[in-house]
Amino acid sequence: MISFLKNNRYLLMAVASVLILPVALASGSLASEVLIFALAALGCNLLLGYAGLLSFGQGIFFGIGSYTLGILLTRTGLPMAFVLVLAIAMGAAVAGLVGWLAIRQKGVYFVMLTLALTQMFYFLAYSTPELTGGDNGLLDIPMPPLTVLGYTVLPNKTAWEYYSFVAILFLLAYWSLQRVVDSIFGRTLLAIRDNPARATALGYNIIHFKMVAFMLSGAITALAGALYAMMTGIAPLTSINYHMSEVILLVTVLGGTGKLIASVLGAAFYVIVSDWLSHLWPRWLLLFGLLLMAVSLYMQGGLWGAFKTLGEMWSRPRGARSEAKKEAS
Amino acid sequence: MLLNVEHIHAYYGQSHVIQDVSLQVGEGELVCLLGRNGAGKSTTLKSIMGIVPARQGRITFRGEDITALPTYRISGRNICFVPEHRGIFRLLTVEENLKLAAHKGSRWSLDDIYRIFPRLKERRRNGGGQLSGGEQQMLAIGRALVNSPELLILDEPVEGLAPVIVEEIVAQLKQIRGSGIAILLVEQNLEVCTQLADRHYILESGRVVYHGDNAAFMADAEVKDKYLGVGVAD
Amino acid sequence: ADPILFGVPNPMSGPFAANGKFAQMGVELFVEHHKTLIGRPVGYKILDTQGKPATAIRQVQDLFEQQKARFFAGGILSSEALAMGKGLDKLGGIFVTTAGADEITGSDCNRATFRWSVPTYGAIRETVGPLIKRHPEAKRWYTITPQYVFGEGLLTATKNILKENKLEHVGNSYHSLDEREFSGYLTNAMAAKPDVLLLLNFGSQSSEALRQAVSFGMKNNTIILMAWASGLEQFESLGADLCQDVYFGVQYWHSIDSPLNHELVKRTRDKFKINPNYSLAGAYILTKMMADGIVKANSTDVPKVIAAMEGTTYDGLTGKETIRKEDHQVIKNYYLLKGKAKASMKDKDDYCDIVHGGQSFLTPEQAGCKMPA
Amino acid sequence: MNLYLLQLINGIGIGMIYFLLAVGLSIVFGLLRFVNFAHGAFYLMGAYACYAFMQLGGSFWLALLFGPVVVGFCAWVAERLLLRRIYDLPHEFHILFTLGLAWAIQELVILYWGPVGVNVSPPAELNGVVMWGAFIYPKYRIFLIAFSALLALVIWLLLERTRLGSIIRAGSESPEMVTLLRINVYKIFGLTFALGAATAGLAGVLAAPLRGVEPFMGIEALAVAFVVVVVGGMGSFSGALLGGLLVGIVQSVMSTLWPQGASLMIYVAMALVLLLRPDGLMGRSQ
Amino acid sequence: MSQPILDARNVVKRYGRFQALSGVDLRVMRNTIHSVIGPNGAGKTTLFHTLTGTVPLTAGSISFNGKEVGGMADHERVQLGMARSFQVTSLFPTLTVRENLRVAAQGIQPRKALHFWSKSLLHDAHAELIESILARLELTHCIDRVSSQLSHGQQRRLEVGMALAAKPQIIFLDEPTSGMGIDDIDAMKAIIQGLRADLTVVLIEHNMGIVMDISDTITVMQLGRVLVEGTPEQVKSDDRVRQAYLGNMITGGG
Ligand SMILES: Nc1ncnc2c1ncn2[C@@H]1O[C@H](COP(=O)(O)OP(=O)(O)OP(=O)(O)O)[C@@H](O)[C@H]1O
Ligand SMILES: Nc1ncnc2c1ncn2[C@@H]1O[C@H](COP(=O)(O)OP(=O)(O)OP(=O)(O)O)[C@@H](O)[C@H]1O
Ligand SMILES: [Mg+2]
Ligand SMILES: [Mg+2]
Repeated sequence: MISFLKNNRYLLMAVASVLILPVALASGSLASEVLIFALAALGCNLLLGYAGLLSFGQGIFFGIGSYTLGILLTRTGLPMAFVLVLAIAMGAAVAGLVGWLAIRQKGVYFVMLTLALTQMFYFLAYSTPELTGGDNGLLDIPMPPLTVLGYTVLPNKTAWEYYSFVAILFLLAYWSLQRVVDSIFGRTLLAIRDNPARATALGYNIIHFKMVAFMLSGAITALAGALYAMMTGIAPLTSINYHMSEVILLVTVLGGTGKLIASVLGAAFYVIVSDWLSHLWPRWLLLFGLLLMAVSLYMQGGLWGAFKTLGEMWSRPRGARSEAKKEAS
Repeated sequence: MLLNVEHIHAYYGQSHVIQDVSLQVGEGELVCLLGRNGAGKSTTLKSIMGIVPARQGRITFRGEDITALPTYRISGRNICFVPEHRGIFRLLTVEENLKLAAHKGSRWSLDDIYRIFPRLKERRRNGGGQLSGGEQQMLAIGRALVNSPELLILDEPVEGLAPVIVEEIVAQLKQIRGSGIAILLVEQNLEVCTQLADRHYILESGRVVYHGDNAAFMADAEVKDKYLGVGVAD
Repeated sequence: ADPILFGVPNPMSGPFAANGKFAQMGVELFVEHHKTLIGRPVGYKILDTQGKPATAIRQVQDLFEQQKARFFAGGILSSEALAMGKGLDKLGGIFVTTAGADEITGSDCNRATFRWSVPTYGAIRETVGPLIKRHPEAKRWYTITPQYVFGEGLLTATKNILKENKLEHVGNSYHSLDEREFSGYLTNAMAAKPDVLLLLNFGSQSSEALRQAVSFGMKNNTIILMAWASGLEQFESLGADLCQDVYFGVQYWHSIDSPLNHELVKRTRDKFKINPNYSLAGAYILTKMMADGIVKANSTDVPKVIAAMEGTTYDGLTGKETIRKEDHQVIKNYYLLKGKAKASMKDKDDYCDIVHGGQSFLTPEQAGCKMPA
Repeated sequence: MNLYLLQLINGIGIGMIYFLLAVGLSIVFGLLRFVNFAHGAFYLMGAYACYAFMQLGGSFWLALLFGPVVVGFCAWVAERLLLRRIYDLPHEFHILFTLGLAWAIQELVILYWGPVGVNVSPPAELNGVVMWGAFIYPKYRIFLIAFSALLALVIWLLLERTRLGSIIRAGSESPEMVTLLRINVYKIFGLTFALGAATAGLAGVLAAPLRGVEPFMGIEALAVAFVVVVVGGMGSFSGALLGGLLVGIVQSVMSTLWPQGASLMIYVAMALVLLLRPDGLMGRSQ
Repeated sequence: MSQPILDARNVVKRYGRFQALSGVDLRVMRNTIHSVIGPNGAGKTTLFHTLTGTVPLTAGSISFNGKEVGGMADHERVQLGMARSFQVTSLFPTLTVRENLRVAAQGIQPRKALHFWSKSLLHDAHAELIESILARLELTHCIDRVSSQLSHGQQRRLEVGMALAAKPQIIFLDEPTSGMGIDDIDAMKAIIQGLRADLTVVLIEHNMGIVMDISDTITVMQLGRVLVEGTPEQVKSDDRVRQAYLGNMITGGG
């Protein structure tokens, strides 16, 4: 029993956060948004924390997810569950393409190339209005109930019903990803991140590994995009632009890389705080900017790191700091 | 005493790798620091240079306390350090590497260095990253010399060097010492040590376990066996 | 009685923050003037859409569900406005906007959405039309168009009116959504030797285009018309010298001679020490439209209010304004202004004179609105 | 005169502006290996500094002189107090920090000058246009080309011909080793960062009369600057110049060839360059 | 037995204008220890790089077990049974010693490592192999330490272990004893000698104590060319080699 708890403690934390959100938040759509951005951050975290790929292109996959779902739901009669699967597949496929273009680049070049590709896809989306609705965006995206073999499992009428739908998918995705990073693949990714030259000399074709990671990330991010489109009923340009990539990356680093659960923390923090601040003061970005600076200065473990540090300080005052440092590095 | 290290302790995170080390280097003296792998030799040197600052203890140079100084101040006192991994600037050419270090009032000019290590002269326009292991070591030493040392600190300077070069370097070290410059040397190669050193310190897991002058050390086979394991087949 | 809450979703942060800022003033003015409606206190809540449609929708949904707000006025950006209109139609609220996209009262029209601003057709008719009359000698027209739906609308309208008048459309340069450098397009334009340069983009883009056109000396031998200007705030950012002799098409201008406008200008000056600009005036009139509807219906029941608003004529900022029942488009004037020399400005905001004001609208059928019953 | 030739010349004009925008970024980027997303904000500061100077009745030339100094100084302070601590963290923290800084600066500008843009007109002596036959070009842009050319020369000398240059390169590789050579490398990093920011500020001042001055000009500028740096090769001075010209010309010629795609093509060009030459046109390979 | 396991002919490597290798021939026999020595910058490491595919050939051919591998990528050659250690220590700094070796062992079936769904393979995979290697290298006590926290010497030994973990037919060791304590050197010497039994060793080494004692064949390089090839005795007694390289044998005990 105890060991079960220990081995699955992160999964349990994820479950816990899913259960806490409805209690903590008044708005179902806000809660859903938290989980959706958590999903996106998970995808980014897989790349940054495990494959060592600092991708500025996550917005591409988010947008692709939104548009794929939007187009299919508005133009075809396909069942929603199936459309979701297609959106995910599409995300993986596009990630494959982007990866094929970008993966060979290292370090900062990779950042820049993904950033450029983000802009490219943005202009692409915006110059094909017949598909994407251009700058007006794709409208009238329905939020169909989840039906299995004819009868309705989830009506998705109210925001909270939709939240439960999102929550289930989120937990599924989280569990899978946790499994991936714990797999031999995940550990090998870490090795490749540490020292690609050595990994190659040991017989690994690192391109393959990065590609797989990239496509997994694309798939999960696309899922997030799709869910977001369904929630808001639209697929606007802003879901595929530079800013979306920026936000996903921020959320990830804010939460802390290398631990999946950290991304959930990051997403919750970003979504809730920015929503809250934006009601208080139109210039809320100022506060947020200062916050980001503070985090990068004092909490390289991200929120998760700080969280852990506190936990350790609480449990045993000595040496907690250095622990946190290790966590960060 | 030129350099005086008194009871320093150094850590990597939690791990307490230097535990109360004291050693002295006198004017124009060549002191050798020996010990098995992981004994703490490199770390001791790093502590002296302020790279891994000593948490306790005191380090003085010419009687002035340098324990708390930032590294560039310490090197500013004409203490030149050649680290284990050489620290060649790969983005700079061989010549730029030397020019960067060149310090007025140094006994050695660039030409002197090229005379000592002709290979460097051949590859002077190459990037530091394109040098072979040995060439990098030569460059590292050359760079230290043009930086006008009063105390020269070398961490395994002949590691991975061909015997001819080793000889060359040993000869150079003799000359340097002869010209009145003190040297603190970390070395695994006993032959080299005993050829050069006035005194020896032996480190064992972060502590000084032996200290004696060259004659005594050469005589004392038991110490070598005990701490350096020469000839022991256990 | 529980208060009537107006939701005011606008970009308060992000590149369109300016509009949000003034829109807030507009609503504020209205609300504190009418402290109560049908005997119930009136309040309003500012929502920051951050210029993101998705965020806009979420904010609106939350306010609708948690604070039972039913009446929403705002949405400067077409994409936001379309999204929020649709959203509120689903939820069962009312949304009144000043956004530009024709779809709002065209192909995407719905019962919840009302629009005060004149669509692209009218904007072109009431600016290009009078300009042709004033300058019969100007035969060659060149257009610079943002490559998106809104721009297309303006461009088509322009092409038609030019054809009708047998004028030559000597060229058009499309540019992308967030273009900042127009010298390339201007080089094209100048090569075509036009008599009129017609700018069909809006916001800071049109400002850039104009500024750079002037720097290329196009004022000297070309008439410049900015068909869709934002009015005062834009002129302030351009400065009098740039505006001089340039023609601007606007939805609103503070020197319009109508009772309500005089009242608004006076109150704005008293309270904020400024003249009302488009964003401020727009937000004001949007709120007023809904308030009138509520009073007329004497209820806050959404269907009733919608019914009350449909087809009414009221004294608006531009004189008599009518809410067309079929597509919820307000029938109002669109204005052509001409920039005047700094010397002849009576006060610091007196950038332009109104040279023409008039109405032209497509029929709901032509606009493509099939209002769901 | 042939339209494409016109566009080519105009492209060079734009290119020089982009060069100015990118060169500072490139220096900081390449030599300090530091991703500076706040570069656009420094550009923004420069533009508003110019506006402020003119408001205070100062001349454009004074702004041109002092604007960059002010920006550079602010950057230097920021570096001393904060940035310095995150150099050896991974890139994501550079991004996080500088993005935050950029937001903060932008919002502060809005707080002080408001969200509405303001206008700055070029100095009287540079108003108007020059004409060669069919070719009409604003005086101010010509001044700009000449000025940035001069600036290019100065910066090049500073980087390639001085000891400072090699110190910074060495420092970007291993600060520890540089300090072992009795050089206070961090002082020099600060200097370099300030220098980079100052050039951005200068670009801002120069851009003010050309483009409007508005709080969000920083973001677009940043995107372009990145493209230029990457196309040219990071840390490579000549790269920034070449990249700037390339991007400028592509954009200008495209606005005749395929106007809709002008912006798109910039990024396509960048992707292509990176695929063919991973380190950019002039980039030295790691 | 008679035909070589590795047969490199006329290997040329150019770095820009600089020619590091100008036509090197190397034949390595099965189950022998074949040392490559030579002054610094002779091109030994570069030769290794080309043989293992770390850098592409400029010209020449390399056949391994009669199969031409000159054009293959390095990771492909590993599948055929080639492994190497690096002159400059190259480990996975954030992984523990155990995992460094596990990853190394997994390298011969990299496809397996792509299974992002399988939890198996991970725990106690290759356990006994790892144990034995650590025992050989006397690193057993560090098994759960993060490799970046080992001392230089400890890291050098792990470096060799990484190469061994791939269970290669031929192993390239680039100065395995550089920076090691005297006692460790003897241990390493024994290890290498032990390897001869079940695989082929190509060794770059400056420590004559080792080279002369354990080599079957020695190739002496100079300025990117083969100077002399032969048994230790032949090499020792060759004058060209003497003045080119050995000097008076100051290093090591030789
Ligand atoms: N960066 C580090 N972090 C943590 N521990 C370290 C680090 N570097 C070295 N150590 C530990 O400190 C101890 C001393 O290391 P040091 O490098 O000083 O030994 P050494 O005498 O130089 O060994 P060698 O002769 O192999 O270089 C070793 O046990 C080593 O594991
Ligand atoms: N990437 C490179 N670019 C250019 N030249 C290089 C490069 N790598 C090595 N060289 C040159 O090739 C020659 C051989 O280098 P190599 O490392 O093979 O020598 P080595 O025999 O291993 O010497 P050592 O025993 O010191 O390691 C040297 O002169 C070196 O400067
Ligand atoms: Mg050491
Ligand atoms: Mg070598």
